[in-house]
Amino acid sequence: MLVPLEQVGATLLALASSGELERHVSASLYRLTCGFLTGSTIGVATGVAMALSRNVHRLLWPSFTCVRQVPVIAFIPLLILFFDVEDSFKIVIVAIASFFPSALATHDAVRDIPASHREVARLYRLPLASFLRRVILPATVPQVLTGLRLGLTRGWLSLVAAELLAADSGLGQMMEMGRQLFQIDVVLCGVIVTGLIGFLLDGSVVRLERRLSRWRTA
Amino acid sequence: MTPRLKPAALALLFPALVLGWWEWESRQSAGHAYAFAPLEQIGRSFVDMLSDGTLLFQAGASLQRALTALLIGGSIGIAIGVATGLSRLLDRTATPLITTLRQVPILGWLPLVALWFGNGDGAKLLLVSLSAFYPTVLNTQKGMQAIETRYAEVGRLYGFTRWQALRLIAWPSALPLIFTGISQALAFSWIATIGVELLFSATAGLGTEMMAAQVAARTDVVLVCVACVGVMGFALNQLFGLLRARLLRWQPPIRN
Amino acid sequence: SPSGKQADEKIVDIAGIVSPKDGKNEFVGGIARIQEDGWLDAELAKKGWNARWVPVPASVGGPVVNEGFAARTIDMANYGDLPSVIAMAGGVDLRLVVPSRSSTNIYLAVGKDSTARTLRDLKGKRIALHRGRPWEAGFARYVQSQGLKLDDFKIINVNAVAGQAALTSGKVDAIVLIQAEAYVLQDKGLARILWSTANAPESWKMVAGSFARKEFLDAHPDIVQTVVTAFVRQAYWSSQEKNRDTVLSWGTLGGTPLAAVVKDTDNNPLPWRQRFSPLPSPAIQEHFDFVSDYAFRTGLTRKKVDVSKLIDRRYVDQATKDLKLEGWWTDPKN
Amino acid sequence: MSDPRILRDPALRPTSTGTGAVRISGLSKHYAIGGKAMTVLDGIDLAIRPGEFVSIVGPSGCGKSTLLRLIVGLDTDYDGEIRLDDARVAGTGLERGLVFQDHRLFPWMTVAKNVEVALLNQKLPRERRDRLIAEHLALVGLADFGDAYPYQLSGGMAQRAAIARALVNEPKVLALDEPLGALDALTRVKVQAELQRIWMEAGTTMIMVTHDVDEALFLGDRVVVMSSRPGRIARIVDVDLPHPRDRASPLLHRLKDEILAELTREPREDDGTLVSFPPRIRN
Amino acid sequence: MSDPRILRDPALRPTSTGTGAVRISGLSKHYAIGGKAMTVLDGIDLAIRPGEFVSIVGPSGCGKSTLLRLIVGLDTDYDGEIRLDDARVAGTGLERGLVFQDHRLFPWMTVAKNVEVALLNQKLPRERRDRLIAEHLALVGLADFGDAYPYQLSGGMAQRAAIARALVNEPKVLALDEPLGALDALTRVKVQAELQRIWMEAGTTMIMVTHDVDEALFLGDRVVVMSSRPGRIARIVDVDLPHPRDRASPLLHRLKDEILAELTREPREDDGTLVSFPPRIRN
Ligand SMILES: Nc1ncnc2c1ncn2[C@@H]1O[C@H](COP(=O)(O)OP(=O)(O)OP(=O)(O)O)[C@@H](O)[C@H]1O
Ligand SMILES: Nc1ncnc2c1ncn2[C@@H]1O[C@H](COP(=O)(O)OP(=O)(O)OP(=O)(O)O)[C@@H](O)[C@H]1O
Ligand SMILES: [Mg+2]
Ligand SMILES: [Mg+2]
Repeated sequence: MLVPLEQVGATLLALASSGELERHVSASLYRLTCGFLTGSTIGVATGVAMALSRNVHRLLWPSFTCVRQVPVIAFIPLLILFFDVEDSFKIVIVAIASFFPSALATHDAVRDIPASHREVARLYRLPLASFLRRVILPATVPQVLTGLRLGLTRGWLSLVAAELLAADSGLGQMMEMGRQLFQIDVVLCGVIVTGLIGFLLDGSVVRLERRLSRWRTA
Repeated sequence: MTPRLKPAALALLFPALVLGWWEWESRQSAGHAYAFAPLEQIGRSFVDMLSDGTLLFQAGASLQRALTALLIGGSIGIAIGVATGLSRLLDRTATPLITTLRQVPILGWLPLVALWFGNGDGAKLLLVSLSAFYPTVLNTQKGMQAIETRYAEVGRLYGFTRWQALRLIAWPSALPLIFTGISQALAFSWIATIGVELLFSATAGLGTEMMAAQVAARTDVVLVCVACVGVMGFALNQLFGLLRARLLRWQPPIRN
Repeated sequence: SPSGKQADEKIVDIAGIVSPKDGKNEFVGGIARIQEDGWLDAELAKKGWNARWVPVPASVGGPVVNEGFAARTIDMANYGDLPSVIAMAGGVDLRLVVPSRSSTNIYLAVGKDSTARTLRDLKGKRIALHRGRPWEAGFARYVQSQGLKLDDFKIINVNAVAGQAALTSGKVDAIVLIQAEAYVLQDKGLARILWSTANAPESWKMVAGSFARKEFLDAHPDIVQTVVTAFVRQAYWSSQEKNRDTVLSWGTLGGTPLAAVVKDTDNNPLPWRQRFSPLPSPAIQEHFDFVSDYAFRTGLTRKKVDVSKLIDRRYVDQATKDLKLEGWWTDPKN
Repeated sequence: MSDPRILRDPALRPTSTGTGAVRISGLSKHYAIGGKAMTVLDGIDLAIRPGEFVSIVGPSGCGKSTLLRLIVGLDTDYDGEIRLDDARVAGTGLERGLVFQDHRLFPWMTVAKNVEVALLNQKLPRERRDRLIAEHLALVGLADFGDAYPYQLSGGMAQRAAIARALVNEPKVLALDEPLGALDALTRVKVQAELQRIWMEAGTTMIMVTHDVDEALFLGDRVVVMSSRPGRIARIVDVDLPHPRDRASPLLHRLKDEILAELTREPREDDGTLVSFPPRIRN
Repeated sequence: MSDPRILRDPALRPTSTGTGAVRISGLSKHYAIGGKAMTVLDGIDLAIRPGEFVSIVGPSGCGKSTLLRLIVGLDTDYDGEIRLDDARVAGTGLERGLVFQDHRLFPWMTVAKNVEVALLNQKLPRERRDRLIAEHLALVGLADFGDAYPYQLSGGMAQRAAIARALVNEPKVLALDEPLGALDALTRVKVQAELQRIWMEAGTTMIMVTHDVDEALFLGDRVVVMSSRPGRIARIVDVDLPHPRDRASPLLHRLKDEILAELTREPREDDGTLVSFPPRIRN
């Protein structure tokens, strides 16, 4: 059973012209942007720290590996205690969700930098900032960006899940209400719009990557 | 402190701090106790759930689902990643589609999958596999695209067939990234397992248990489940790390 | 549909809400006893049929059942009122073949430190309410009766779990809940019940019952009849005073304390036996009329669902006759 | 087989029999660095007889490696023509081998597996293949290191492993890009002798880039001297001596002085630095 | 500054002034290959005076690179002791530099940026830094290639860029691992002269591994001859000649013969192959 495409089109048009779509999209994007920026920044920093410092690794790695397996939804009751139900709580959820993939990918990328490159940096005792900017960053660009892309996806997913639990707006809420109200065309509109937004977001990450890895031959 | 003890002590420091904070919070007020179940109560629930078999049963069910899906989604992800990493044509055609679909939350698929495939185990497996698929496909693609020209040239020199180039150059050089992908997928499939258990019709699984406990405001049970999910994920990761070290023994050991 | 059954398969799929217990999911509302009892299986077997029970968690009961109905993977289901109206609005024709008068209470609870005494005191305050769920209609009716509108409050759309957390942490001022949940909160000293449907007209309460897919019903009326008879047998068993404690204990599935269950169950003016009556009361029809109207008015459904033919009592009547239970329940019609 | 010493005397050797003739005519190659086009090779003409040993010497950056890459077909973007036995070179082929300047062992394979790489596309029985690998590892003194990974090798050992890989499948034409650069004097002399032995026995056409003029003269039938800015053939020196040669031969000494003189004719700036060495970038 | 020729006469030079003394005592190093332990360096004792130029020669795989890595502190897992000016070496330090055997330029940086890497840890004004980089690129003949990426360089150019990087921050002790291996004869002579000039002017202690015995003798105050299986110091040859030297000096020729004789004393198998070169793996 499938909803006829023209009905999906009509619904999409109706949602768009009534301004409802815009309301949902902008609410979601706002939460996503804030959450993702926070989560991935902290994630990348943590990933680098765990890969570079043996003590940080010892301190965080076991907890990190445990906690990153746990669905964010499990933290919701805790988060509601500390954050406002409206926006900040969802932003925190997105941040947590995008933190883990970014941190893991960064950690692995930094760890996999060939020993020969690290040795040069050690030899010249590069200050941490230069080391990060001139060695770690370029050597890990593709992998870290892959991690960020996954983080974005997971943040997006969790946002939708959070919006399902608590929201008046947002694409997740729109889709969830579509499901509750058995309006599959609305769900499909959500699928199309989220896919499209994701595609555009992802495309910008890919373009960024191309810019940052010009040195690669072939 | 002996040098041997130090790593273990450091590893435990963080959890210990969290636990301490937890206990303190749980004593703040009844409202806090609602979210921060006292440690002692969590412990008791843990013992109960362990002794009546709940925990093992539910965890087993989830584990089986997650791993099956990891196997399915992961291998398809690697296969497609390899294919798109190697063929520019495939990359141009398939990647945008994958990227677009990747952004649609499971929740979006849920009604459609339910309508098309029903609410059974198959549908659940499909969605979890999908979540394991994305990280592997992405990382594999990246790995395949990062093949160094220097090595590709050696393959050309010795007249490697496409298959040989794939097996002997592209695959091993992409392997570290593929491992990263699988390890991401491991977490994703765990999370998705819990997610679908929660959003689909009920079957055994930690997700179901967790949701039910949440509905019944049994924060202690939720936390036992959370801890169980975390620890199992950790254990899987460790196992996986051993495999990785074995397959990547050509890399010089990392000295910090 | 790929995983739907083959046309020649003689299986009736019946969905029911489940709660976990001892590591397994258990059906609520007596289905577990029907399974245990074995009568239904035996009767179906005589006709060469089988019953397949589809477990559905409470949190997603409505959508999952509706999707199953639409995909023809579910033939009959025990679930709530608003979702069935939504299903019909979506083009799935249903019949309520076993109504139940053991209707569900709706509660409005405020934080323990709240000074609010009446709904008016909450004007402009934040109320946690999961939109699109069955209890929305009942609560809306209450609000309406007080001369207010939902817009007079700041409605925070969260599910019950998140809502309870929000209430205990003071992030919302009040919450709309159903069944024993409100008493659980109140007994823990986290909330105070401000209002409930305890003393409200019967038609305000939530209604659950057994629904059958019209298509299936037309194709296999005899099978539906057998299932209905099993449900009526079950209702008869439950309605006996000697089984009261067992029935109450079903409410504690999923860990709800018995005390809270008892308090919620006591909020019913009907005598114990009548609560299980499968005979449709005018209140039920009135309830569905309101729900259908409310759903359309608030945009939950795109068209107004005609619920005048929803209730089909023929099967229940046949069952009471077959089971020789005429007169056990007073027929509200009379 | 007749006395290789006689066979290898260029004067006595028939030039048209056998295969492995390389004919380069009017070859030019350009690169772009930062948007600026740079001519690396300019009008190279060179005819190499089957089974000949040609040494190439020239200043750093004059295009020697580039020339070898073009000959083996790794790079097909050039002007002019390269022919192998009259067929135009249009890609790599198993009949042409190359020892890279950097060893290019696959880091994920053991040394033995790295050598096996060159044999993968020949249908050989497993035992024969294994024997060939073992023999060639022994030949370069790595018999004990078949199971080591490249990161566990010293620089010279890695280079020797790369030589084993290039020799094991006996190409008709073998290009060697400073193959002995990282070897100590003694090992070098030994590997030179081995190279020469294989060359004489298998009749391989060899083209070797080296910085060691002695080595170029000791091994080469001819020595091609290149100049840079852009890379051109400055001179071709015939070494009319039978193989194996006596390193102390006065002819070799004379030729060495000639070649060094040719190499130092390189224009240079007055400030004493080396700015003039690499080819200049032209806009 | 007084006449460097006199200053550099080892007999005249005061040994205790200045800094950059390296004292190695009882140094041993083990590696594991495939689970088997292998002794790479065994009981190395060597005291290097501040400002001395020590050349190291030895067969491939005897542990020369390993020794340099230990001296600069890249590897701290060894037995015995290494002291720099009486402080125990416990890691890398800017006062010790190294030119790696493989060039190790960062592929994502231009040549100029690669050289800048060595200066990042020093607070220098930007103009001064840029000037230093430009000077050192010119020194090694890469003035025009500051903006090129490593893959755009020839092998010798990459090696020269690595030398520029090692020289630019003027370490007290500079270890060089076959720095001139990929350079043609002429460039080599020029870079040798530059190295010598810098050494004489800056008073750097230099430790250079080379396979060219002539080079070792031309530059070194002393030449350390190593033997393999396991790596040991076979002999230390003093070169009692002031700098810069005359390559044709009879003393150098005599010493060269001595060193070559020492190097060829290496035990060898009878089958003519080189199996005995690398250290044997011991269980
Ligand atoms: N991929 C490339 N892109 C741009 N320029 C290149 C590239 N490869 C080589 N070059 C340039 O081509 C010129 C010749 O390089 P080549 O490697 O052939 O020199 P070479 O004679 O082998 O030198 P060496 O003896 O130092 O190895 C150099 O100036 C180099 O900068
Ligand atoms: N990371 C490592 N793991 C195991 N063995 C190693 C490692 N690095 C070097 N070796 C071994 O140590 C020995 C000495 O290596 P080293 O690189 O010091 O030799 P070398 O004297 O510099 O030789 P060359 O002149 O060929 O560069 C070699 O036998 C090599 O196999
Ligand atoms: Mg070259
Ligand atoms: Mg070395």
